[in-house]
Amino acid sequence: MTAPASASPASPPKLEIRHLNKSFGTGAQQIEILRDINLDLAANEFVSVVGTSGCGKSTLLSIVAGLETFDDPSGGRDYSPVRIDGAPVFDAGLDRGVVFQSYTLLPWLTAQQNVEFALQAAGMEAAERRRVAEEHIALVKLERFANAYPSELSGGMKQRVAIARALSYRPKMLLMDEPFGALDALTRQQMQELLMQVWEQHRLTVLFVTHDVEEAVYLSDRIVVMGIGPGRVRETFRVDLPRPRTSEIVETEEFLALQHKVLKAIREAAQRLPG
Amino acid sequence: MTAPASASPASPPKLEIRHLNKSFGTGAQQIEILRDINLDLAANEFVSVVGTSGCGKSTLLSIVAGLETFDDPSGGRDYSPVRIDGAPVFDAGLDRGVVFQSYTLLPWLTAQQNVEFALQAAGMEAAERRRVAEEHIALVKLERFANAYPSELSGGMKQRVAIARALSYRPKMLLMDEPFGALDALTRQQMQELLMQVWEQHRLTVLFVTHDVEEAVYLSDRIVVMGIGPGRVRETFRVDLPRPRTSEIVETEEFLALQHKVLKAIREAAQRLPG
Amino acid sequence: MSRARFLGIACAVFAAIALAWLVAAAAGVVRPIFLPSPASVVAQLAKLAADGTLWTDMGVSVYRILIGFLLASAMAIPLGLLVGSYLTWEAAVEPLVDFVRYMPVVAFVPLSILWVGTGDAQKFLIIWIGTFFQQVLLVMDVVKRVPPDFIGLGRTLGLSDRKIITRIILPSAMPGIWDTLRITLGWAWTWLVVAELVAATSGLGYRIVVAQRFFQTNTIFGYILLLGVLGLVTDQAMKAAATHLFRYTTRGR
Amino acid sequence: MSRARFLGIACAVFAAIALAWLVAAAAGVVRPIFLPSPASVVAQLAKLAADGTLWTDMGVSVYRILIGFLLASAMAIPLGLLVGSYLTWEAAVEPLVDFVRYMPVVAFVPLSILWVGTGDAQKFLIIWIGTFFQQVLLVMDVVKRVPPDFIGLGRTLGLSDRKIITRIILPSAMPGIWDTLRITLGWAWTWLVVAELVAATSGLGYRIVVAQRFFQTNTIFGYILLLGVLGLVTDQAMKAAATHLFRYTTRGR
Amino acid sequence: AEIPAKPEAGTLVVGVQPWLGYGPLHIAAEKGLYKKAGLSKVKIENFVEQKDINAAVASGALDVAAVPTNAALSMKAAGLPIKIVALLDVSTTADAILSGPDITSIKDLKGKKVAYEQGATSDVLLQYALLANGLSIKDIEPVPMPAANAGGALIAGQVPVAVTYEPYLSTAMQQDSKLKLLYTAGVNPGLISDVLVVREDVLKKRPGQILALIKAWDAALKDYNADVAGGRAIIAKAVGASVDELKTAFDGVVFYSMVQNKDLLPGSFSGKTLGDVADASQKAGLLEKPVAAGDVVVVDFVKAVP
Ligand SMILES: Nc1ncnc2c1ncn2[C@@H]1O[C@H](COP(=O)(O)OP(=O)(O)OP(=O)(O)O)[C@@H](O)[C@H]1O
Ligand SMILES: Nc1ncnc2c1ncn2[C@@H]1O[C@H](COP(=O)(O)OP(=O)(O)OP(=O)(O)O)[C@@H](O)[C@H]1O
Ligand SMILES: [Mg+2]
Ligand SMILES: [Mg+2]
Repeated sequence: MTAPASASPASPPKLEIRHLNKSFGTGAQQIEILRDINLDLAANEFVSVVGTSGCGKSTLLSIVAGLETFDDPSGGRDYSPVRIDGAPVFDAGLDRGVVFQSYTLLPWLTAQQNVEFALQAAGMEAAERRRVAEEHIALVKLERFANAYPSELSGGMKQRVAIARALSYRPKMLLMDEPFGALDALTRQQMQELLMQVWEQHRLTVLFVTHDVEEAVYLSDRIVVMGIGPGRVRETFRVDLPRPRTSEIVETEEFLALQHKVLKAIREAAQRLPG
Repeated sequence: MTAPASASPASPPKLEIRHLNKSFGTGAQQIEILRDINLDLAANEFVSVVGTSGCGKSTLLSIVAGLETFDDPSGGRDYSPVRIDGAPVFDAGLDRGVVFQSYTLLPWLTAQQNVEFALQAAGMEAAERRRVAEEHIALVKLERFANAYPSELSGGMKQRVAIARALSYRPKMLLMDEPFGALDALTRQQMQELLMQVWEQHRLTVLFVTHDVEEAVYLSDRIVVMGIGPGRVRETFRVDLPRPRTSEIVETEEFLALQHKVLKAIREAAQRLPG
Repeated sequence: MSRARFLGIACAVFAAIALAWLVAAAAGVVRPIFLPSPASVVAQLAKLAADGTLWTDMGVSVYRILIGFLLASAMAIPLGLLVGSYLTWEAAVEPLVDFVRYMPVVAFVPLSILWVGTGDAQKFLIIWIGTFFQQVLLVMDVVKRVPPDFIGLGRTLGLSDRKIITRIILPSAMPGIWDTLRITLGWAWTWLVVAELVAATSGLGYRIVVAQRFFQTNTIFGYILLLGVLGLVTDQAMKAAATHLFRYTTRGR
Repeated sequence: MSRARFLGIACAVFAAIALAWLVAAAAGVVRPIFLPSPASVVAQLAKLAADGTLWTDMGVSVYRILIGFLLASAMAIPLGLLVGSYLTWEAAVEPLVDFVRYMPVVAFVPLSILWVGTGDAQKFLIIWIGTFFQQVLLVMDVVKRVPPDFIGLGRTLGLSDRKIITRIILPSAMPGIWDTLRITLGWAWTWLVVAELVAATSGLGYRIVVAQRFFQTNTIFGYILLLGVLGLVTDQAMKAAATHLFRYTTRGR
Repeated sequence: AEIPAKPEAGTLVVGVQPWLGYGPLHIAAEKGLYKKAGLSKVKIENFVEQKDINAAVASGALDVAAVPTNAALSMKAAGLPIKIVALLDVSTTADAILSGPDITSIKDLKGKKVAYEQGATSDVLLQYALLANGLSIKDIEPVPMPAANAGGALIAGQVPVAVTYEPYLSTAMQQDSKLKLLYTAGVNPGLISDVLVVREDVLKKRPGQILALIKAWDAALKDYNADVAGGRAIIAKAVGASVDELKTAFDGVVFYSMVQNKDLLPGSFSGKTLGDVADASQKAGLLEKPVAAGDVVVVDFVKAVP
């Protein structure tokens, strides 16, 4: 019933995850969080990860981002279970844009400056930086709040600034952890469209964590269902809906069928006994 | 096209909000956030507030919770635009349980202890406390993590602990700010059912902020749509779907029609010119 | 609470203490040599101000504090940043700093003379010894409180370690570092007095020591109060500066 | 970085300094009266340890520090909590504390004799003056950093102000308060030496001062190093205790 | 060696404590007598504690220092390369044991708390007084503290006896008329005395400056004797007090001229006083081994003064 997790696409994979394990703590207190995760993303592929709360989605994303360590039983110094364009990943870098589950804005910078900060890191010149930042602040509909500090923004607004920032410097790969979690339906739809647009135009590769199955089906080329205890890839669904997708697609027979299948898979994965 | 915001129910209102205004900052920097909010909740009523990101939902909830100040043009010392059971509200209290948008768990207490903390505040005895806390931790499916510290929990797990805490001491009124925002579909549904159950059994009054219109329709007796610039009540919808509601109801004609109406109202409220 | 009410309470407390002093001195419960009357203290300060002693003393002391303190801060902040950011630096520096900071400053006075003579340099050195090591530790503690998420953000933006320190850790730690400076500035004044025990001919600390010798309690009290006022003013100024500089923190809910 | 590596680096640094000392003393670049040889320092310490002086001095000083410091802490923590939590308290206390903390501790020595005599109480008082006021400010700063959300939670649970302070603010501020205690304990040792200038006949500070008068440089060095080691040990012990006590903070990502 | 009559160029740095006995050094500065003696620049550095003077002499920050005789011996014994070149003053009633009315003799000190500064002149005086009366330091309860605080502790009633020196003696007695001088340094003039010590390398390289310095001292002393009131005013200002505060204090100090030095320094000072001081110091534990007068006193300079 399970499609192979690492369904190899035609082109060489952008991202390869091989036999990734992860546990927290040491000794008796050690808890296994991720077990033998295998996953490939082709260039320009959009893959969503879904699964019950606490199954290790955020942890997986952090490891791919290079922000969290992985278990390394081989002990080799230059071994990494994560490879991008064939090169092992040991640290974070500009090639992967990240939107965290808890939107990390620098509190001493305004919304606009937070975006510019990333652009500066990417080596953009001051004038250009300003222009691009303004453009992206406008894309997430925060023109009026460009000069507000994070503490003056609502939850959803902060999240949008984080999205603007991650998109602004055009990393080849985007890692997003429930990026639209705090957004109302309307704004969420606008942001989804924005993401689609940027993804198509700039041929990004996206690894997307969400708890909204409709969103996953709507956006993705492929959906990975993770199970719990410890976190494992349980099932993978290919989404063969035509692109570009419009909001009408959500009500098609095909869409709803897939959505139900995924939901069912999540439910089953969550109910398996741990171990 | 707008039903009166303060549609007076038969019984005397549990919560009354009258001419509530709120702005941040002073002088030239002052920004008006909420203008003339009027809203009544009858006892045991379930009211959802929806609206575009940044329209002031969290601010409204904080004011009702007694955690945020309101503008007071009259200057009277014992005037408050918010009344509960007829008594003006100036401070927070045990009568209103709150689940914040950003789940506030005390980091030095384990999940179980976080729940017990609230029960102790409510004056429950040690043995009883332990039992009730365990019961609620189980209700949110975190038995295995009862002794984990917040820093060891995933985003969704923290949110569930916060929900368990708010339900555990049975406040007469629940104020919830996107409580299910970080939950996957499955867990979310379980939590919704749990909330419904507690609400019905204990005749709670609930003021519920969400960005998920489906959720709002599914749970509420009434839905309040807020508009932006400044935040105002734009429209109110009565949800006349029969109770108890099951997950099948989501696909009924009636349900979908109302969902669309609310979505449209949000969209319209968001697009009105500021001022 | 309004600014006015705050000021009102603070002033009332000071006024109450002044009143208690006035009454105690008038009632003669304590010998004037141990508790001079407010009038005699004010008179003595006025006299010293009139003949210029006060201003010279103040000028000299402020100069010494400023140089000693700025030197210490200019060295402690970068070092504290490094020690707080890299475990290797922490291993190399932190135990050493802990070791040295427990050594009594007073015991360093003869050594300081040996190293740098009896001029102003010696005063700077004593103030430096008294503040630098404590500052390093305090800055380190502040740096360690920088949320790991901020550093993670810097890493995902491919910032070099250096840039992460200057562009993320430093600004994030800045409000805390500012507090550290404010607090250590207070001690610098105490070390000044210790420093001015040696080969000084002016300065607030020097004057207090000389006055102690001759039981000129009104001078002692006057100068001690003056130090208190100077401290209070700098402290409140630094606080005001902080609310201005770190606006973004105060606007939060 | 592993614990072993950390220790290794730290030890290497200390060893390098000891080596530099050994070489400098052997080469005779500095007169032995200012830089005695390690051997003579060790010999002197051994002698003082053998005849019991060292242990008496250490016992007396530790006792004085302990009482003075505990008194100061026991008063500063509650006061700091109040001052950090209530604006009224802040208005009443904070400016006054700012005012007093700039007054040089050294100048209080004669007054302390007048107030409490020449016994151990006077030493406690000097240590208290030197640490209490700084502690109040530091604790206040820590308390002000308690996230407002935590306090909001307490309020929604209908906790009384007192309970909010004891059950939310205190535990939340505890790691910071612990740091404050660790840091101020270092200064207490410096004030000990100042306190033991007066009417002491034993104690580490007393011995250093006497040795300074009598040119016993090896005793001075020995005792200063001893103070450093004592400090280092307490510091590391308090740090280790912190990681144990505040486990929950370190487990975070 | 020949001492040049014309001083060498360069600054001469002199360390002092705020002691009246060094008054002529301040008068010389105020009246320009150093210039007259041919010293282009003399810098007087104030210290509060003897230990700091020691450090400054050793480090070369000071060329010359005015110090108590016992301190000079301690410096020498500790290996500081210094010599005594002149006797500056002797304290008669300016160092004393001070007590309240219920103590009438040194014998009464038995078992009493005594406040005094260890390692300072007070220590020497106390030891000497106890020994002379068949007691030892073990018979009293020492309360060590800086001389500046000792008088205060006595007035405040914290101790019944204090050993200290001027100006603390006068100030204390002004505050409490019941206090009296129980025992003074006058019983053995010279026991508490002050000398001018010079670093050996300075003696070798700049002997002319030292000669000029003691000439200036002599000139200042003449000036003082001609105008005592004016002289005292200068001294009082230099030590940070008013003349009133020091009125009685001046009576307890005797300044020595170079004429007296020619006689005393090679004579009774080297012969007896130094030995007494060394003895008392050694008993007080201030001195580990005796210092021979020949090792520390240099008489050539006072002899060279015309
Ligand atoms: N401390 C503050 N200072 C200034 N403006 C503020 C402050 N806090 C909130 N605001 C503003 O108030 C408005 C409403 O914020 P609020 O958090 O209530 O929105 P919300 O409806 O909850 O949004 P979301 O759905 O994104 O959570 C926003 O425009 C925000 O910029
Ligand atoms: N520092 C830690 N120490 C111990 N356990 C941890 C730590 N961090 C995370 N965990 C555990 O790892 C598991 C996976 O966490 P993660 O945050 O990856 O889940 P998630 O799939 O993102 O969940 P959610 O959908 O709720 O965000 C959880 O069971 C959590 O308890
Ligand atoms: Mg997550
Ligand atoms: Mg909100």
